[in-house]
Amino acid sequence: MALKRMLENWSRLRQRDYYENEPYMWGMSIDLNKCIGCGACVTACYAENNLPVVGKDHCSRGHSMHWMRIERYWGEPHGDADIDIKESEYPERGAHYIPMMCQQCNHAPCEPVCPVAATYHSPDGLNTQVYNRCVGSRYCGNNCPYKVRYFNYFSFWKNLPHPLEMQLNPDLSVRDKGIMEKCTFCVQRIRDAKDKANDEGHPHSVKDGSFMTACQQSCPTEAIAFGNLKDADSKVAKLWEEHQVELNRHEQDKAEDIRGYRVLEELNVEPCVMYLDRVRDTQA
Amino acid sequence: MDTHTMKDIEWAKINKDVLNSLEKPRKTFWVVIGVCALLVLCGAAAEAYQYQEGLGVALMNRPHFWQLYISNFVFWIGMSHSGTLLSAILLLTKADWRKPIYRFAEAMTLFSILTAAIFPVIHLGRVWDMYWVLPYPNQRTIWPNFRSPLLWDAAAITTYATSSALFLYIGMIPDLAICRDNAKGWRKKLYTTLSLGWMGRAREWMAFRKTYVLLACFLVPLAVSVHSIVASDFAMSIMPDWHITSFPPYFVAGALYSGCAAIITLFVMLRYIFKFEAYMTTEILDKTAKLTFAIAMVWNYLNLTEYASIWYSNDMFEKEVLLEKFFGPYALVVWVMLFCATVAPFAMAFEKFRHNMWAMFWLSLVIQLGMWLERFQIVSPPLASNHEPWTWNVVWPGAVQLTLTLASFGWFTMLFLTFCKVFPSVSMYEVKEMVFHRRKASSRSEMDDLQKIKEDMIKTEEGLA
Amino acid sequence: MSQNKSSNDWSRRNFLKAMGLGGAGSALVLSGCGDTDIINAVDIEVRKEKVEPQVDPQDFVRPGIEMYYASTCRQCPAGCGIHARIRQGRVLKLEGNPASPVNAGRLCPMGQAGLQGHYNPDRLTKPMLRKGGKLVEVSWDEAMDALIKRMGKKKSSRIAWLNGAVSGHQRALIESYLAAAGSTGNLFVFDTLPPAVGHAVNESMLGHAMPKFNFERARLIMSFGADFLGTWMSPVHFAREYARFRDAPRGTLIQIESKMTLTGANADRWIAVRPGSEQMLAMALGSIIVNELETLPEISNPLVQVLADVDMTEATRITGVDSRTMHKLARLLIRHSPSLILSGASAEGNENGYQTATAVHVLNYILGNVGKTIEPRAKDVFPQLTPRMGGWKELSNFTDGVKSGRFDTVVTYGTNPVYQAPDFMKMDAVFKKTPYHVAFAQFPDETSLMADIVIPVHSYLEEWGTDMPAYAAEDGQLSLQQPVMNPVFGDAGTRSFGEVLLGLLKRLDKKYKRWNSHSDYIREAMWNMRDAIVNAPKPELPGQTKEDAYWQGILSQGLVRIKVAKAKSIKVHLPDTIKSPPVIKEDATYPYHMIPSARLGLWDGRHANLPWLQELPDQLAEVVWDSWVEIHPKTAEKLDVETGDLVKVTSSQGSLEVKVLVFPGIHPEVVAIPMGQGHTEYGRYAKGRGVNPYKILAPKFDKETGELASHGTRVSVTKIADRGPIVTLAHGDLVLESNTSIQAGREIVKTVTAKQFNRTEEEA
Amino acid sequence: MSMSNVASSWKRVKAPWSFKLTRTIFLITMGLLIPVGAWADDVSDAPQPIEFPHNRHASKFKINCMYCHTYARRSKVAGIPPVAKCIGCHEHIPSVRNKPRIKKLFSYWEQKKPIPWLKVHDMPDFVYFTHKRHIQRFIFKDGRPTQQVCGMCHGDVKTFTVGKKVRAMTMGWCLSCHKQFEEGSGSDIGKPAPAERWMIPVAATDKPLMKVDHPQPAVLNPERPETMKLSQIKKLSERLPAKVKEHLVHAPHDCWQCHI
Repeated sequence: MALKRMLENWSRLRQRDYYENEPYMWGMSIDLNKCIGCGACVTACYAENNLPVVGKDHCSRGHSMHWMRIERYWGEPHGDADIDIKESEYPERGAHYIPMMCQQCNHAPCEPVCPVAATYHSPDGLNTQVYNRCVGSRYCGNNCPYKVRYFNYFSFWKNLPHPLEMQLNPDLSVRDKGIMEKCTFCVQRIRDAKDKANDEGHPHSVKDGSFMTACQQSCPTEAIAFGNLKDADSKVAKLWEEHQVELNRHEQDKAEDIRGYRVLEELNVEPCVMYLDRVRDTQA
Repeated sequence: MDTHTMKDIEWAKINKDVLNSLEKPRKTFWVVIGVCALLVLCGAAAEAYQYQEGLGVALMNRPHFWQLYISNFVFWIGMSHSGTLLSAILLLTKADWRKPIYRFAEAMTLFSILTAAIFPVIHLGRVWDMYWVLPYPNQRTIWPNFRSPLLWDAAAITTYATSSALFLYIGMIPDLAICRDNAKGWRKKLYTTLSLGWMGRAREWMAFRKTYVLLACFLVPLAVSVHSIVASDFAMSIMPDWHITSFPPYFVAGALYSGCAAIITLFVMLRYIFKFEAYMTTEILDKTAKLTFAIAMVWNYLNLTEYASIWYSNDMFEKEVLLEKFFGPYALVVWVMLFCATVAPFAMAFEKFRHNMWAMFWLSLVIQLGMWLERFQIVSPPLASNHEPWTWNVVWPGAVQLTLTLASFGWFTMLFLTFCKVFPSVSMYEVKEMVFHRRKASSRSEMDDLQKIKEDMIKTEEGLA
Repeated sequence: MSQNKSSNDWSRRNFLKAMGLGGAGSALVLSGCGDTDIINAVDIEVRKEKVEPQVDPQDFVRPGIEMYYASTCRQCPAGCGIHARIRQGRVLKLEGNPASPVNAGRLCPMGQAGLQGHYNPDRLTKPMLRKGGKLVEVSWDEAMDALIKRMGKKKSSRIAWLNGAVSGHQRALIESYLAAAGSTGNLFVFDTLPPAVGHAVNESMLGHAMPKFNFERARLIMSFGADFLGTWMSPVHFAREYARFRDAPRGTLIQIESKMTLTGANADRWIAVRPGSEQMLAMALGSIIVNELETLPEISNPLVQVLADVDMTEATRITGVDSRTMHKLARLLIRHSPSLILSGASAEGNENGYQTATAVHVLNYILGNVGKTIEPRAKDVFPQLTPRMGGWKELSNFTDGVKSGRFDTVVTYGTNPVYQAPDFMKMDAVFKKTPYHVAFAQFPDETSLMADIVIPVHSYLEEWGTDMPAYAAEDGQLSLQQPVMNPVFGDAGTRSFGEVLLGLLKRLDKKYKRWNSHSDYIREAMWNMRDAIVNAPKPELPGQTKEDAYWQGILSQGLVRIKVAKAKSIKVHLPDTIKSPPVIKEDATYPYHMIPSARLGLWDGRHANLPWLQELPDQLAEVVWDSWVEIHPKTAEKLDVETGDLVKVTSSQGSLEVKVLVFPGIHPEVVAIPMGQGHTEYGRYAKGRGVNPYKILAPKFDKETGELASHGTRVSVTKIADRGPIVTLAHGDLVLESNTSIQAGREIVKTVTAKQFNRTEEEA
Repeated sequence: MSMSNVASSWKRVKAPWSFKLTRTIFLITMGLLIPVGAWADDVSDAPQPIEFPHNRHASKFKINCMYCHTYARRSKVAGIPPVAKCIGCHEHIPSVRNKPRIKKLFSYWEQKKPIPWLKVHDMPDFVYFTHKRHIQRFIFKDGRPTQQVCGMCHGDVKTFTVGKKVRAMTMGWCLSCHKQFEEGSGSDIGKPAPAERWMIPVAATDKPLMKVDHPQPAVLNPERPETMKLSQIKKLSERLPAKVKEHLVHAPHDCWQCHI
């Protein structure tokens, strides 16, 4: 314990936080007790971010472009039967759903490896992808532990028949072949929110809840919370606090039944997305 | 094995043989060239198609963002190390048996780099923006990302290419002079330009020697660093089974290993094509084989170290990949690789085998196959079973990738053979040195023999008396 | 056009309104008329763009600044409120309307994908007439003449109108048309998914087809196949209810069905039961409870007797649920009071569906849930606007009518029986038989393409209207539907259904001449309702008439609440007995039950032409763009098939060839084929893709209501020597089989028990 | 051997190819430095439907840029004025009514057709540029004269007839300005690392594009419809004569536009 602390402090000491004084650090919290895996977020993301529909063949080759996906697992991590239902021939405690999108890591493994710096960390904690700078070396895709980076293997927009292209969102570009892309936390919405804040005369504090990401806005069970982690009274910051997840720790020490956790945290990539454990009633 | 072969070759004969190899190619030569050219054309077509449609036609996907292009890149870079090894390292260690064979080994180095350099380019999603990787002042006022191993690659490859080209060229100057003096027509012009007016005077020789050795000294660490950097493409990532500390030495060893194998292949081929039996003797083959065997052992050791370190580290992700490698869908690749690169080389432990040209020829091919597979199984399986189980899947390279792979072999062979027809593939002046030294050495031993006979005679006479 | 006209004369006030609203920082919500000319030629290829400023824009239209219009989603009968995001005259995104009690600002995948229905490349843009046996595109004038000739004059009950689930003024208009055309009562409503049987039972036992279910109050929900998170009436609303239900103290959800639905996937306990034996299980639970419960509400003896007589061993045999589990469930029900017991598609889709639903409500009654978690409805103030959801019964009535030759003109709108109905109903024959078939259609679907005249109509984003939700979250809610942009294909392309129908009405009944446009009709209708509406908007701006203020106000809300009297408590009419459940006997030729499983996404197949929904993976199988048959591992072993193998699924009515998906969440005696695919028409994205399980359903009907027993079909499964890939977004068979069964040791999804959850939540 | 031989042998040594090579490399590098692409989409010389005389409006009559490009201060785009706006004035100027250009203008108006202008400044899709922020900052916060501020990017428009592209609007050019004006502005760009890590300091501290005076007191408050009080609107609209009221329906709806 003490040793771990020491090592951590040491690593803290060694790395300097460029954005210490930035007003924003966008973060998310997803409650798996609420998430029902309906996929509203997925479709909302398609609609908001000009994601191409690639069709059956491309899906079968693994070229699909959904920035947000819902993973469905059938069992507990460690392979034992789902909580205390033994040797059943059915998944009697239902499925395990988890929405998986870019985790906007603060130690993003994708950033240092990009030869042209097309992906870098923005001052408000976003792991940005500059489409037009990307040359498509795909190193970032390899290095992403969540495999949430999506590469345009073809010019998918070309098979967008009229008038479907009229739906495209003018706030984003339409990506051509050879470019890596991924979830941006709806950066265009963030930008507009900042713009409004600027008009209202408080450029450095976007009010919590003054905007939502597309997935958050569509989620029927309100399982997704999004906001500024640096603003202590934002909903998401409170949730992180309450569930005892600290951003810059790679191993949270807390009681087992505190629900907050981050996927693959042990890789020390410092994701900005916190998940809350799925819950099942074992009495039933 | 006696060291007295090749002692009584006429110097004139050396010139004649070698220069002959530059003249009137045989039919086989044209056939080979033709086939290679065809392959290259196919490759060009495939690349054009991929350029037009997008990388998807290569059937890579998520999570298989990298595949054959990268493993080919590593393979060819590895290939290039042998030349440097033979010429530079053996030069510094004063092993004279390198002399008849180092020239084509160096040529091999150069051309395999040129081949390797193609792959990072065609593997880019937006080839047309390739130059953004280079740090040059531009209107965007931004640099590339110097933290990225890919950038180091770019630097390393260019450096290595230039310096080994230089090394090859400088080493050739005296021979070019010889060619110059015996050539006519366009060859005359070419050799004249290239030989930089070499007169073979003492001052020139002194300068030449200095430069050559200096370059050698520079080249050895460079070669090591280059492949370490290539290794860091993988070692610097966080992918399970890529993120391995022992990768740099492992890659270097692998490089030398496959390189030596390649040398043996070309050794036998040239010997056959150009009738170099007199120079490329079994003795030299034997030495090369021994060297190869030694390196093979080093490589195997590092390979096992890698497995062991993963196993005992007991890291969930890496262990997963390791098991997938041995028992998963890629098992066949891995086991074949292990047979070709680990088991097969033990044949070289037997002298009879080492001395059989054709046996060695085939063995070298087997080893190279093994090392090629090794590169493939470094790149693909970790991607197939990565951190995120949801994305696991197995993808085999598509037609486009395979075509381009074959094309790369065609491209290499084409360049190499052309070189052999334009430049002396055996270093004349160094062979002469060698012959000279050996003659001196052997004549000394003849004296000793006479002494013996004398003593015997005396003994017998005493016996008679 | 009229809409422009109606907007221009109050455009100035719009601008003032815009400013007022903008000041309040709320979304700028206004009528979408007039100002929505498409400005920039949207061309993502050409770099050199033209900029064509509007000639004479509304004052509040500003390039580069978005606006939001409130309207109502018509992707399913749930009727969620939506906000449409408009930029430069194009609708770009649909969001939920926070003011709507149905979805409170949330929207499901189908709602999101409404855009692709609106911008669909396969939309009908030219009216078509059948000439010489085949449909040919004709001019609007020609089409309208033909239509008027056919529908423009009185006919005594010779016109039959087949419609999808319909409500609000659209329903009113249709019915008044039929009345005017002297064919009162000839409106047949056909829709596959609304639970007709359930409605019937609710009607008879609780006095209302759709009482209010209070999830929040329930401590335990036991659902007999009611997929309320997926396809049960109002997905978004119930999902929100579910979310509250799951807050600490966390309610427990038990799902009892033969094929796992989205709801089942989220249940604390999923119990596989043999299809058709749900009634047995319900009654068995009933009998245990009756024995264990101290205080029973008064209940007629025969019913008690029925429950007491249930033979538990028999029950176990039939249902396949062991008695230990049954007792556990019963005890849970008793302990967690108030509970809520629901019945849905898989329970009601059998020959004894009515009885099952009855048994379920009897349980509710015994457990005293009625009045606690099942709440009464207030009386409807405008019965003519309430939603009409039909089912198979009405369809067969319709077909009988056609067969008997009662009708000489048949109108179809918003329904697709030729695709939906099983082969044995011979729908295509029926429609061939109809003397004249008028189809109002947005897409070239199977039914419309059989028509003699096809009238291409606006999408719901171009159309005026009002709408009442299928399941009202609040009594007396009426949502408004308004055009959020000018018609994509212009006035020459599609036309407003309401406009056309009003036109016809004018010829039949002169009192409709008052309205020169459909929007005027709606507007005045709403204006006439003003006194019945809870705090109707009042003028707040200078120079604004009462009427305008009211119209502006309700449009920007997107809905109105109608004043309703307080609901009286529910009076339960218990049946004096329940028919004993049928014995499910083994069938040698057709050993398996087939379930046509609906899913949130393709719904009943009406969304198969929306690419987003085709590419949205099935929530459980994760398959995209395809059909498959789900088979339990044990059964798969028995049949010696694995994922990807092609099998032939044969019923008494025919057979389908479909790929196998080995799937753990299904009863071994059941195979399930998802609905939605297998279109023979319906545009490039749907046509010729997958199979339609409904086609091979056997003619089995619910005894009481005569609804089709969609889950009652028995099939045989035989392997065909062929296989193909099953395409998932996760991609690859690896995912389907090995590494999703467990998470390969990674802690991707962690789980805690409800006890821990409640404790930690209460601490926080 | 003799000197002559040596000399001759050295004479034989000529390597023109090497010089050629160096030259090519040099030229290519130079080529890369010049932002050719930036001018690829230039339509400055392309014929516009109407040859609009900016010089008259902006210079002779001193009409504020934002009178016509009215969205500049509250939207991403500056906005090309709707035909109605041109008419709004021109129907009150009979003197020029018969000039060919005006005729053409009115013909568009009568047949309610939009004027198909060619886009002069067409940023690529991946560029996010908002006029609003720039206008708000420089005109309203720093209180610089409008034409000066617009001129920073669009050149001295009051000397043009139709719009022209006067600057290669390249990234480096944007950055140079952002470095200069960064202090105090809310813009993320030019903030410390990482963006900075890859910037070339030289270019970043390029010499100012224009002289920066100390902020003068703003000419008048930044007025935005969002912040305008309902009561104010009411007063204003009531005070207006009926005729103007009618006219206002189609005319610029911000008082500010006429009271500059």
